[in-house]
Order: sequence, then C-alpha cells, then structure tokens
Amino acid sequence: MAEKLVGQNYTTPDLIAKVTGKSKYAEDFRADGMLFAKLLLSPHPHARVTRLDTSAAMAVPGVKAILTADDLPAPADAVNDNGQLILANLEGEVALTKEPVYQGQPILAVAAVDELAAAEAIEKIVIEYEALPFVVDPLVSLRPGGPNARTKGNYWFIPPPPAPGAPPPKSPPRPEIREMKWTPEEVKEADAGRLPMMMGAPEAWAHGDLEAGFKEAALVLDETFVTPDTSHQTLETRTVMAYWQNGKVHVYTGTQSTAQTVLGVSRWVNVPPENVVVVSEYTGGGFGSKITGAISLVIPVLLAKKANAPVMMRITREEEHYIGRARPGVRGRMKIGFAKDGRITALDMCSVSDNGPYERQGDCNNTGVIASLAYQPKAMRFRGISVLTNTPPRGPQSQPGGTQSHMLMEPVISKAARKLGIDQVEIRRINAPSGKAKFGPPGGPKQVQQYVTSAFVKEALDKGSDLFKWEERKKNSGQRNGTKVRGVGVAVSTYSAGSTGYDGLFVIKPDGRLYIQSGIGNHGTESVSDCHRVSAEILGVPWDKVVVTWGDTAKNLPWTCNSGGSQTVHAMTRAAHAAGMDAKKKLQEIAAKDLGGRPEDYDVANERVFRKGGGQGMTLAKAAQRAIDLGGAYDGHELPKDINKFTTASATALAGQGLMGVAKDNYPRDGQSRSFVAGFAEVEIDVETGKYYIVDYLAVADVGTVVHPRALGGQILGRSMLGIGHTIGQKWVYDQQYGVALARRFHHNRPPTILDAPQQMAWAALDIPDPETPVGARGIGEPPVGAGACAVLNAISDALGDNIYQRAPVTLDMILTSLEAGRPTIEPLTAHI
Amino acid sequence: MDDKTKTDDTPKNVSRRNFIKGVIASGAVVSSAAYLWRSSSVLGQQPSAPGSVERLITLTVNGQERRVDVLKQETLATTLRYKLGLTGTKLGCDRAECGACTVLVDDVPHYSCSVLTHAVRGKQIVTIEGLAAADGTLHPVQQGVVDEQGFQCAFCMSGFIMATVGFLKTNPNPTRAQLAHGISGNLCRCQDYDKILTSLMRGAENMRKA
Amino acid sequence: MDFVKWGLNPWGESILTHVSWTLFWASLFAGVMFLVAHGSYMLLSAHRKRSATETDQLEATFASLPERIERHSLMARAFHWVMAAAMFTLLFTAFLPVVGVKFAWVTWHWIAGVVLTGSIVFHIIHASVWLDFWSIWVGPKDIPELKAELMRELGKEVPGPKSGKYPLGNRLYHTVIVVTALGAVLTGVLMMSRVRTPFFTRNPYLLGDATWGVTYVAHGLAGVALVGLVMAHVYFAVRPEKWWITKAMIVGWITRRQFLEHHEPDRWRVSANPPAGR
Amino acid sequence: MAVIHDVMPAFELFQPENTGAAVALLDRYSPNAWVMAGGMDSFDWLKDRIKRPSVVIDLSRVAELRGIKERDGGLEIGAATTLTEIVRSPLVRGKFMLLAEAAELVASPQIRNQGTLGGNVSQDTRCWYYRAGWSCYRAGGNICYADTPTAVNREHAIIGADRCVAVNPSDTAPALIALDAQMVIQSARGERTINAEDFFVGPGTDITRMTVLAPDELLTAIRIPGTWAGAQFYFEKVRDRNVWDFPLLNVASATTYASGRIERIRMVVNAAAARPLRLHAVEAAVVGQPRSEDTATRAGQIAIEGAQALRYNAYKIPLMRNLVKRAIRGRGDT
Repeated sequence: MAEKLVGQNYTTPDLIAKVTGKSKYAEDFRADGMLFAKLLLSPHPHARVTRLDTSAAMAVPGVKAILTADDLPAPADAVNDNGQLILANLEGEVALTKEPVYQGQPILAVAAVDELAAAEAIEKIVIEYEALPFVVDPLVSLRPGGPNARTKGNYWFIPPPPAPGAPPPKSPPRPEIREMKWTPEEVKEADAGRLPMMMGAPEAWAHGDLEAGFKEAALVLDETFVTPDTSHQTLETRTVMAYWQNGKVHVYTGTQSTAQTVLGVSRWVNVPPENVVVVSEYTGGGFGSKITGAISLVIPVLLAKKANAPVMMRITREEEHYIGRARPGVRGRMKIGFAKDGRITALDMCSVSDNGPYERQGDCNNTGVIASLAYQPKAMRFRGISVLTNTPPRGPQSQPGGTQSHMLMEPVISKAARKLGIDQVEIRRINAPSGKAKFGPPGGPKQVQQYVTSAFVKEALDKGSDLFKWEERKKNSGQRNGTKVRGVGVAVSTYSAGSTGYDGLFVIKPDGRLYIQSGIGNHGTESVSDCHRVSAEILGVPWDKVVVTWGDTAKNLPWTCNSGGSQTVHAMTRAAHAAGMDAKKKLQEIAAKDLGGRPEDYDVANERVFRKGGGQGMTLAKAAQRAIDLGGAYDGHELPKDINKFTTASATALAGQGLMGVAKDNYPRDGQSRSFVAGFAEVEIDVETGKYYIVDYLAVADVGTVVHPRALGGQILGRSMLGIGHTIGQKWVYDQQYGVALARRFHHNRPPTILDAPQQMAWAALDIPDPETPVGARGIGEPPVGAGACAVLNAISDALGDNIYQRAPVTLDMILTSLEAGRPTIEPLTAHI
Repeated sequence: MDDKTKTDDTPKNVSRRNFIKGVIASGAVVSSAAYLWRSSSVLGQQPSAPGSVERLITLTVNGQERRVDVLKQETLATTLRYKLGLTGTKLGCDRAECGACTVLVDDVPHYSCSVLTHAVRGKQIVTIEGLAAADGTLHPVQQGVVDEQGFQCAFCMSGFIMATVGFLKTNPNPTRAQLAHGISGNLCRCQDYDKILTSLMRGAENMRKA
Repeated sequence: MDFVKWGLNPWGESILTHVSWTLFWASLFAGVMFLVAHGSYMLLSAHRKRSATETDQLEATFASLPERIERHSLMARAFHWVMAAAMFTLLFTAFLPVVGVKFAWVTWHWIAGVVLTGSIVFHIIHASVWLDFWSIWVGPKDIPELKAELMRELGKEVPGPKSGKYPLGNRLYHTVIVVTALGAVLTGVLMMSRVRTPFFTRNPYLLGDATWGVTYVAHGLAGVALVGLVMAHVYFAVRPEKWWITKAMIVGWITRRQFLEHHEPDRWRVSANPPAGR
Repeated sequence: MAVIHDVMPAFELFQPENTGAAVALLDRYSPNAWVMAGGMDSFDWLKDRIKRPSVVIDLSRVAELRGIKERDGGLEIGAATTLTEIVRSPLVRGKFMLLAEAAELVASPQIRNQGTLGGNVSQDTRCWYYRAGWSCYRAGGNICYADTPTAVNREHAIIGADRCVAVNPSDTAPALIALDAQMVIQSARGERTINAEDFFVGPGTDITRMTVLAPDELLTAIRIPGTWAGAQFYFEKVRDRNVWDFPLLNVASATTYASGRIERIRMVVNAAAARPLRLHAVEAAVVGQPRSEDTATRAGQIAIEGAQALRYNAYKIPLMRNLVKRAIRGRGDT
C-alpha cells in the first residue's frame, strides 16, 4: 500500500478545533429563546414527598415551566434486536421522582429565562417529605433487622437459568427486588472484622475441585479487603440542551456512543428512534458514565416540550456527584491456596458490592470472572451479592468489576510471594493466562467455560521487567534511607476488549476524496477517527483526502458499537475493514468492466485501481463517477441485506453520491477478545508522615496491533492514572446518621492532580496482532486501570510489609497509624469513610 | 422560612431588595448571546445604592473593547461564555477546583469562574480564542499540543493552555517538573497528564524558537 | 422579633435551635421593673408585724420558748448557699457572653450545673426526711392566710392567721423557682451529652432533632426566667424589713420575739428546748 | 422551603478606591456587608447561597491594600497582597523565607495569583459539615455534627475542641505567628494592631468566628518585625493531594542558635485546632538545648500532651509529634 496509516501517529481531525476553543461541547450550544433549567434535589436519602406546592415558584417572574415525576412517561417494555420482548423494570431508575432513594436525587426541575430566576423559584417551592428507612453501607443492610434501601428489599433477585433442554423463555423475567440478611454465624464473622463467606449469596458459580485445590496448597491465605466507591467525575458534567422541531427532538449532549444514544433517548423519552436527533460533536469525558448519554437528559427534553422552547440544563459539579455515576465499592473475602511454586491451586472468593439504589451492577460478578481469567486458579468458587443502598446510582467505570477484582486479589498474591520467597514477577508469570485461556463461570448446555482469543501476559511481564530494570530495583525495595523507604510493585490486569457485528459506511466521491461516516462517540479516545484509517489504508487514500463526519445523527451515520467495555477499536476496525474490502471489490469490478479482465486482476493503491504488476487503471475519482453511472450496489442504491436498519437509512440517504463502501462485520472470531496490561511502580514513603510519592511507573500492554501510538499511550497511562487514583486517595464519604454526602466536591473526593502523578511514566505495547480479527487490534480503555491501582498498592506493601492496609485508598493517615500500631488500623469494613 | 430567623442572619428577600433593573446592552454579539443572566426581570426594580457599580461596562477581551451589561454578582466565566459568546473557556466545577475556566487577566492566569466581572474592568483579558493569529496561525503552545496530540477529551485543554501561556511569561525555559508545578492548578480527568506535559513542553520549546 | 431561633438540619428541615436572647433582656427588664414598682410601693405600704401589745401578750404566754428559735439548720443553710453560688455561676457563665464578655464558659457552666443538680438532689432528700416537707408548699389551707395578707396589704389591721414557718410569699416564690430550676436542670443534664464531660461519651444523637430543639428552648426559657426570679429574690433578701429572715439564713436562728411577731405559734410548733449550738 | 446550592443571589456591589471608603462602607452596611478580597473563600458561601450578604465590598481596586514595603527592620504587607506576590517578593524571600514557603504551598497557582494574605489568614474553617450549610454550633446552632459517634472527622481537631471540632486551614497563619507578626485592623472606630497570635479565636471564646475581626472591621495590613529576620526557618505542610488540598497538619518555626544551642525559638502548628497553636511548652523546653535527635524527640512528645483524638483523626497525634520533631531536627532524609 502507498501509505501506511495503521500504526502511525497523525493529527486527528478534531484537534485544531479543540486547541482553538472552537470545539462545541453540550453547554456551548445556544438557541433563540433558550431557557435554563434548575433542579430541586432530595435532601433525604430515602423519603416520600408528602406535600408539594409550586404556585409561589411559578409566580416568580421569568419562570416558564416546572417538570415533576408526573410528567415522565411510564417505563415501557422494549423489543431487542433479536425481537425478544424485554419487560420494563418497574423499580428501575427514573429521572425525577416523588420517592427519592438517595440524597441529591432530582425531584423536579424549573425552566426559566435565566438561572437566577430558576434558582429563586426552587427556593420558593414548598415541599415536605416523610422520611423512610435508609442505609448507606451494604453491610449494615445485610445485618438481620438492618434497614433495606428499597421498600421491597436490598438486592435484585437473580432467576435460575432455564433447565438444560428446556425451551428459552420468550422474554426474560421482570427484574425483582428481594431481601437477604446474614445468618447468626455470618454476623459473628463480620463482628470479627472478616467479610462473611456468604454461602447463600445470589451470584454463585464454581469450577474445578476446590477441596482438592486447598489440599494441594503449600500456603493458604484468607484476606478481607475493601475497595473505594469512586465518582467518574468527567470534567464535563452531563449538561444537556434540547428542543423540539417538526416533531423531532434535538438533543445536544455528551455521549460516548453517538449512534446508539438515539436508542437511549428514544427509550427514555418514549419517541420512535427516527424522531430523535443526537448532537455530540465533543464529549468532555465519559469513562463509562455516558455510554449512551444519561437518563437525566429527559428532563430538559420534556421541559422543552412543556415550555415550548429550547432548554439548557447546566449540571453543576455537586449535582454531578449525585447523578453522575460512580464505581461500586466492593468488599471482598479471598481464601487462596498456593502451591510451593506460587501456582494458585484454589480460590474461594466472596464479593459484596455497593449497588446503589437502582439497576443491578455487573461489577460484583465481574470480580470473580476477572480473577478467574487473570490468575487462572485451578479450582474456583465465587459468591457475590450487589446490595442496594441509598447512595447515588452506580454505573460501569473503566474496567467495571475488573479494577475491584485486581485490588482484592493483587495484595494477597504479593503477600503469598513474600511468604513463599518467590519473585513478584515470577508468581504472576506462573499464574498468567496464555493462548486460548479459559475463564469465568461454566455456561451453555455443556456447562463449559468461555476462552479468550489470545493472551500474551508472560510476554508483557518479561518485556516490562526488562524495561523497568525490575531485578536491579527490587534490591532496594524495603531499604530505608533516613525517613524514606522505597518499594517496587508489579501487577497484571485484564478486561474485555472488543465486540463484533457492526457496520462500516463511506463514500468515495468524484472529487477523489473519501467521505467516512463515523457513529463513534468523540470522548477523547480518538477511535472516532483512528478506526476509519483502516478503510483509507485498504483503498490507498492519503489521510489528507479523507473527510470524517461524526457527532450528529442527522448526518447519516452507520450502526456503531457502544464505546464501552473497550469494544470500539476492535469492533469498528473490523467494520471499517469490511466496508473497505466492499469498496475495494466494487473498484475492482468497475475496473474490470471498463478495462477488461477479471476483478481479481486489479489492485487498489495510491488513489488508483489498476491492473496488477502495473498497466492501465483509473483514479478513484473516476471510479466514483463510474459508480454513480452504474448505480445499483456501486453507489448505494442497492444495499446489503444484513446491515442494521440504522445503517440502511443512512446509506439510502447517501446513495448516488459516489462509490459507496458499506458492509457489516461478518468476520469470524473464535473466543472472547480480552486485553492485558502489566504495570510496574516504584514508590518512596516517608515513615514520619506516611506521605508517599510514586517515583516511576511503567505499563506494558498486550492489545494486539497498535493502531494509533499516541492515542494508545494516552489511554494506557491515562487509565493507569485513573487506577492510581483509587489507591492514593479517591473515595466517597457519607454521614451514616443522615445518609447524606460529605464529600461533594473535588477537594473532598480528591481526583489526582498533575503533581500526584508519578514523576516518571512510560508505556510500551507488545504489538502482537490478535489472530482472531483482521486488523489484529484489541481495545485498551479498561485494563490499565487495575494495573495502575495495584502496582502502587503492591509497591507500598513491598516497602512496609503486609500490616499497613486492608482497604483502599491507602492514605497517609492509614500508613502512619498502622506503622505506629504494627497492624492495619482503619476499620476494615465500614463504607464511605 | 421568611417568618423565621435563620441562624445565618439571612436578610429577608435580599435579592428582591437589591436587584437592579438593567438594560440589555446593544451590540449584536452581546444581545444575541446575552443568555443566562438576561432577565433583569427577576424581582424588584429598586434603584442602585449610591456609590455602587454601574451595570453597563466596557471590557477588553482578546484585544477588543466590548460593551456588556453585567450583573453585580456575575462572574467573568459567565460573561465570557454567555454574553460574549466565547465558549472556549469551560466551566468544569465553577468552584476554583479544576482550572477549565482559566483565562489571562493582565497576563496572569485566573479562574474566571471565581472572578467578578466588575473586578476586571480596565484589565486585559485573554481567552483561548485570543491566542491564534488572525490568519489562523496557531500560538506556539497550541502548536505544541497539535504536534504531540496532547489531551484526550480536551474539556480541560483551554484552561491548561492558558495556564501554560501565563506561566511561560514568568519562566520561558522551564524543566518538566517546573512546568508541571506551574500548571498544577488544572485538573484533567482523562488523567492524560504525561502526554499533556510532553505537549506543553513542546509548546514551550516552540515559543523559544518563535 | 421572634422569641426562638430556627435552623436547618441536614435534611433541610427547620429545627428549633435557641431562644432569642431578646428574651434575656426582657427578663432583665422585667426584674428591674418589679424592683422599682415594689420598692416604691413599700414606701407607702402598711407595716405588717403584729402590733406590739398583741406580741407582748403572746410573749407572756410563750415565755417557755427559748430566746433563740432555730429557723434553718446548718444543712439547710449550707444547701441554700451552695445552691446560690452554683446559680450565680450558671447565670453569669450563661449570660456574660451574651452581653459581650467573651470567654470559654462551657466547662464552668456544666460544672456549676452538676453542683446545682447535686445540691438539689440533696435538698429533696434532706427536706423530705429531716424537715417538715410540706411546710414549704402552698395549698388550699393557705387561703385564709392569703386573705389576711391581702387585707393587711390594704392596710387593714385584721387579726387571724399569721404565716407558719415560711411566709406565703416565700413559699410561692419557692414553688416558682422549683419549676424553673428543675426545668433548667433536667434539660441541662440532657444537654451535657452534647459536650465533652468525663461522665459519658459525647452523643449528640441521644435525642431526635425536634426533641433537642425543644430541650434547648426549654433550657433557654428557664434560664432567662431565672434571671428575673433571682433578681427578685436578692432584692427581698436585702430589704430592711426582711433582714431578720436573711440573717436567719446566715446564723440559723431568730429571736422569740421575731418569731411571735411574724408567725402563728400553732402553725409553726417550736419545741421548748433551746437549739443546741448547731 | 427547598434548598439549592448554586447561582449567586443578587447583592449590591461596591468597589471602593481607598481604605477610608472601604471602612466607611463597612461601617454603614455591616453586619449585612461582606468583604471580598481574592474571593477564594467568599464565592463558596455565596454560590452555595448559604451566606446572604445584601452588600459586597470588593477590595480589588484599593491599591493601598496591596504591596510589600520595608518598615523599621521588618516588613509591612498589605492585606490584599496576593500570595504569588509574596512568594516572588525578594524582600520576603530575603528575610522571611518562612512566609514565602508557606504561601507557595497554598492551594493552586491560580488561587495564589488571586488569593490574598489577608484572606488566607481570615478564611473560614473547611469543616464539611459546617460548609454544607447545616445549623451546627459554628452556624449558630446547637450541635457539632463532626463530633458524633458516627461522624467522619479525619480532618478535624485534636486539641482545644470546645463543642466545635473544626480546624483552621490556613498555611500562612502559623508562619506569621512564628514570625511574631502584627495584624493592623481598621474600622470607623479607628485603627488597632493585635499580635498574630491573638488574632485567632477558638470555639470556647467565640464559636461562630475564627478571628477577632468584628463585622465592621477590616484587616488592612500585616507587619512583620525584624526580630526574626534571617533566622533558621522550618515549614512543612502535610496534605493528601499535592495541589488544592488544605493542610491535614502544618508546622512553622523560627529558630536562632548560639554556640550550637537553641537560643530563641517560636513554633506553631495549624490544622490541629480551631486556631493556630503556638507551642509555648515546646519552646520553653528546647531553649538552651543542643539541636539533636534527643531534643527533637522530647519536643515532639511535649507537643502532643493533652491531644485528644476523634474517631478518625488519631493519626494527627503522631503526625504532629513527628512534624514538631522535624521542625527542630530537620526532615531527616539524607
């Protein structure tokens, strides 16, 4: 090919607008007559509104409309892509409510000509509540007689899978809340500071012979650990501007997934997808909290309808703490058997996750799945429960469940290595997954585990210990120098890295340019343009002749994956490849038609389609013109049957403008795509203050083919920092008496600053293509998080020993008091302190 | 609550008592972009107390004189974004905790969310929109970001760039650590600090060459 | 101006926090007004001792009585003065900061409160066991005396019942002070759970927000009321014609003549034997 | 009535050009007037709609309140001088590096560019219960939410708590006390100066205020005498994040030595109590002693006598002990 695009750095098409301030995020849009919305938030963690009088508020000059829960559409059943009926969750999250289940939950919204009037109006609203029982700590709810977060109970019932052979239900059962409490024995365990191994926990699975595993073990460790609840705290809050025009709702918001947000809006607002326009040219960060926008967007949407005017709902930083999503904190009990060589022979694991008040979160079960993949225990039993609490709704956050899993497991593995006298890298090597490694709960009719497409964790560990000079550095680990002690740590981390089956769509126009339609969200990963370089490369079109259209669903975008779970680079390079090959085939056919011979005699490169081994051909510009003349499939008047109806609509609108490349990703894939990262960290701790600095950090990624090095490096180190934040300070703080948030602001929740970052950071990628995908690329968004968090955790214990922490974040107060006392001093189990 | 004594000595209806009827300033940009604080309408029409500030003032933004109608309690970020249409300045926290709203006031970086617009009358204000040359040539620091593909979601970017431009005026040849310290008042939630610092160091280098 | 102050609890609910200190000034003012009014009235008031002749006859009849008649036992006096000291400490530590004299008052205040509480407990036991418990209370039996006193106030020389051991006014005052002081003490004891004391670990959540509000307001009301009451008490203690009572509270005894002048021998039966040098 | 913590309510804004005018406005409008210098504390209260002054007096145009000038052997610093100006001032760095070090550790560059010395010492406590707008003692109520059996009080007081357990968050205050500075206060009633040490008040004395400043008074200048110019200084601030965060504890000391022994010393810690604590007992104990690990250790022990931990702030006791130790011995990293 003329120009190699994949694997090269380049300037992304959105960058100039970003550096000059011309890029428009949701709050930067204006519309004539635009009103401003302000929210009334519940001061109670759980209550019922008993009196509501908005008359005085409506009387405030400038107030145009007030929206309450009564104005929201009832939760409706839906039909998924396979035509399966999905029953609405009647206990699920709502944008406004009269029975708030967490402090800060929006009760109503006021739209006025300006924020001042709206705020004045909020203060004039007369509202009274009947307080209901509440709980902000999952373990408190599990105690017999403890309060339940929801009137019906404290967890989501998980229906048993259909008996083998039984016909699949035509629709999954409606979600249902039930109550679960500890047995007296389990209460005793908890009182002793150990998380009970809840045998009756709803999420339960196992593989292998656990008993045998523990018999085989030379060392058995039994540890309890607690991970923090951490807000996503995207720098751009979930601000939305919306208006209605000709029966269509136009929503300006930040989202991670432009195309699929249409469905979210359609479901929440209850309008057909074809009447939804989503504009999201730039998104100020998502990290899982804006996968398809946010449910709160229905507020300005419905206010705009009620007030018959555009409405801007600017979400404040404090409001973002309440409605902005967070990672569930998990309390874990890990009983692990190790052979002499460090191999994990048995893992008995119990996770209790803080689910928040609404939809069940997958984090809890993922702690088990990820542990089974990353550390390949010979036998494993998992128990888990995601307990409902009256704290803000949780959502997936980069590596959901995975980060917690590694934070639960890694300190135990480090401790084992110290006890067995094994090198920290070695013990991870010996347990590392490789090839088509199996993982997770046995499933399907045959009850077998799933497996990955490929895994090169050993290679990553080896490369990392070379680059990090592990052998040299570990010599100083634990060495004291004045009041300072240094420590080094290593950790492995993994997560899902790709899906399949989406569509690619572009047009080569007679001007010789390649016009690519991207339904990918633009939230900083650059996959919005990175993925499409595959099409350009296949067609030999230089990047400066490529025009990418993104960020507006009125602009004919193809059906695209959610940018969540690190799917995008994998899924959309496959789609881009499919569309590219479709166009290439069409070019070859056109050339053959015009210049004779068979299509396969022709090749495509350097903006031309030409006879192999030189000879005659034609420019892509010419070919594009010919495609229009030929019509049919060539210019998009005939479309593949298997593409999504969303893509069909877009392609139809673009038909006739040139040679269309359009196809669904039908490439085969054997196994589940998973990416891996090995993280290395060195810390320096002052034992007189407990304060520590991260001296150096390195992450080595097994993510298949590198598509865009700078973007990849940014992801690896950026996501590593997100993880490091979990270890060095990020947390939630709640007052148990009133169930209200104490940490509401950045300086309370403590997201890391540039001076908290490691003084040196470096990254590397193995660049070994994944065999199960044409471009060879896997996703990267998630795995670095656990690597960053745990490399630092392990470095701390390597410096100071195993008696420092039983929970994260590990802050200087914990280190100092533990050093004084010679044991972990901060209560192990209490939530949100 | 009006009939009760709040313990923080709330003067009753203070906003009612002191709110001033204002006039929408003329001038296309201002009036057409005068959102958010548009309504003088809100409550009360009492005259301004003697000696207090006028509402119709002139600001110098990116070298231009701009007439604008400003409320007493209005912050610079609000004026820039909602009255002057300069939305490159972002609001990330509105509480001086993230730096996304950083602008230069007489060459010094300030959080525009925490500056009263009335306090910058007669001062030189520069925002991200004021950095590039009229012909579109990027400021060396902006160019550095482009060269190194710095930043991810970039919501924090304009603040970082303004903080850097301000810092480089006091230390044009910083070490990586010095620059980090100089721009430490800016938060990036993509946590892309390493690449950001690399690109801004490149920007400093570009500036020295320029 | 409102009589109570309100605040917001973490759930945004209005809760009582304090009485308004304007009530303190009101009480102070009321006290002063009473002093002035009563003082000026007394200038014209009729003299209300028994007529000398009547007293002489009585003295003949009751010659058997000792010269000195014990009015307050040492215990009773000790209690009275300890309580007085505690009460003054409480009032000054409570209200000096209000009038602008700033100092760390809380510890003094609760210690004095503990002393007051203790002395009251002692007093109740002591009075019910060793003293004529009912002699201090007012009841229907006092109506004739009330009549007589009123007539005398109107300057009429009426015969008939003189006061028992404690004059009626004395006893009425005691009743009022019992109510207010007990109010202050009981609320005060609860409020000690909101400050650090050696007695128990601080627990501000002992009561609900609303109950606490009432408790604080009750304490405040009792406190300001006591300002006026104590003023009146001191005032009477220093009035010349009441001096013989005050003196008795110091030395413990009164003369037989004072006894016969002011009391009804058959309502205050005094044993014939002289008071031991207690 | 519903509560909302966003959008500043309207107020009357005055921008006096000189101190006299500012004081006159204060005299006229207090207690409903709010003085705004850098505004880094003010904006929180106003935007949260918790404090509702009807009048705001913006000092940004009062030139005479800014600047650093020499004054009989020492310095006089205008109260509205920004922290950055102090950090960069050759005068301060030359004689009183302690203050420059403290100022440079405050918050973030932009906040130092705007925040003033007067504001930094006069700022209100950051107790997250109090700042939430609840009616605690400090807000005129009758409870301390931070000292209950379930309270999360990791950042609260270990010394001198009296009902309220909030701490003073200032970094420059301990430095100024260590330098024996004086606060110049003006009001319609005239000018008074008060020792920095006596400028701050604890909850026992006045539970609703952090300083002796009356509502109608204006802090106009801070005078640092020459007494401690060029002495040996030590400042250390311990915080969670290295930007923005308030001190979990900080220590400031000025020491002079004579023939290897401590001749004179002033030592102050902050964020341990509601007011910066001058450690008189430590000072007395170490004067005349050699600068040794021994002396340092003893000083640390004396410093924490009487300290009382809450549920989550026990770490502050060893931390204070160690910081005092380091203030005498030095950081101790070789």
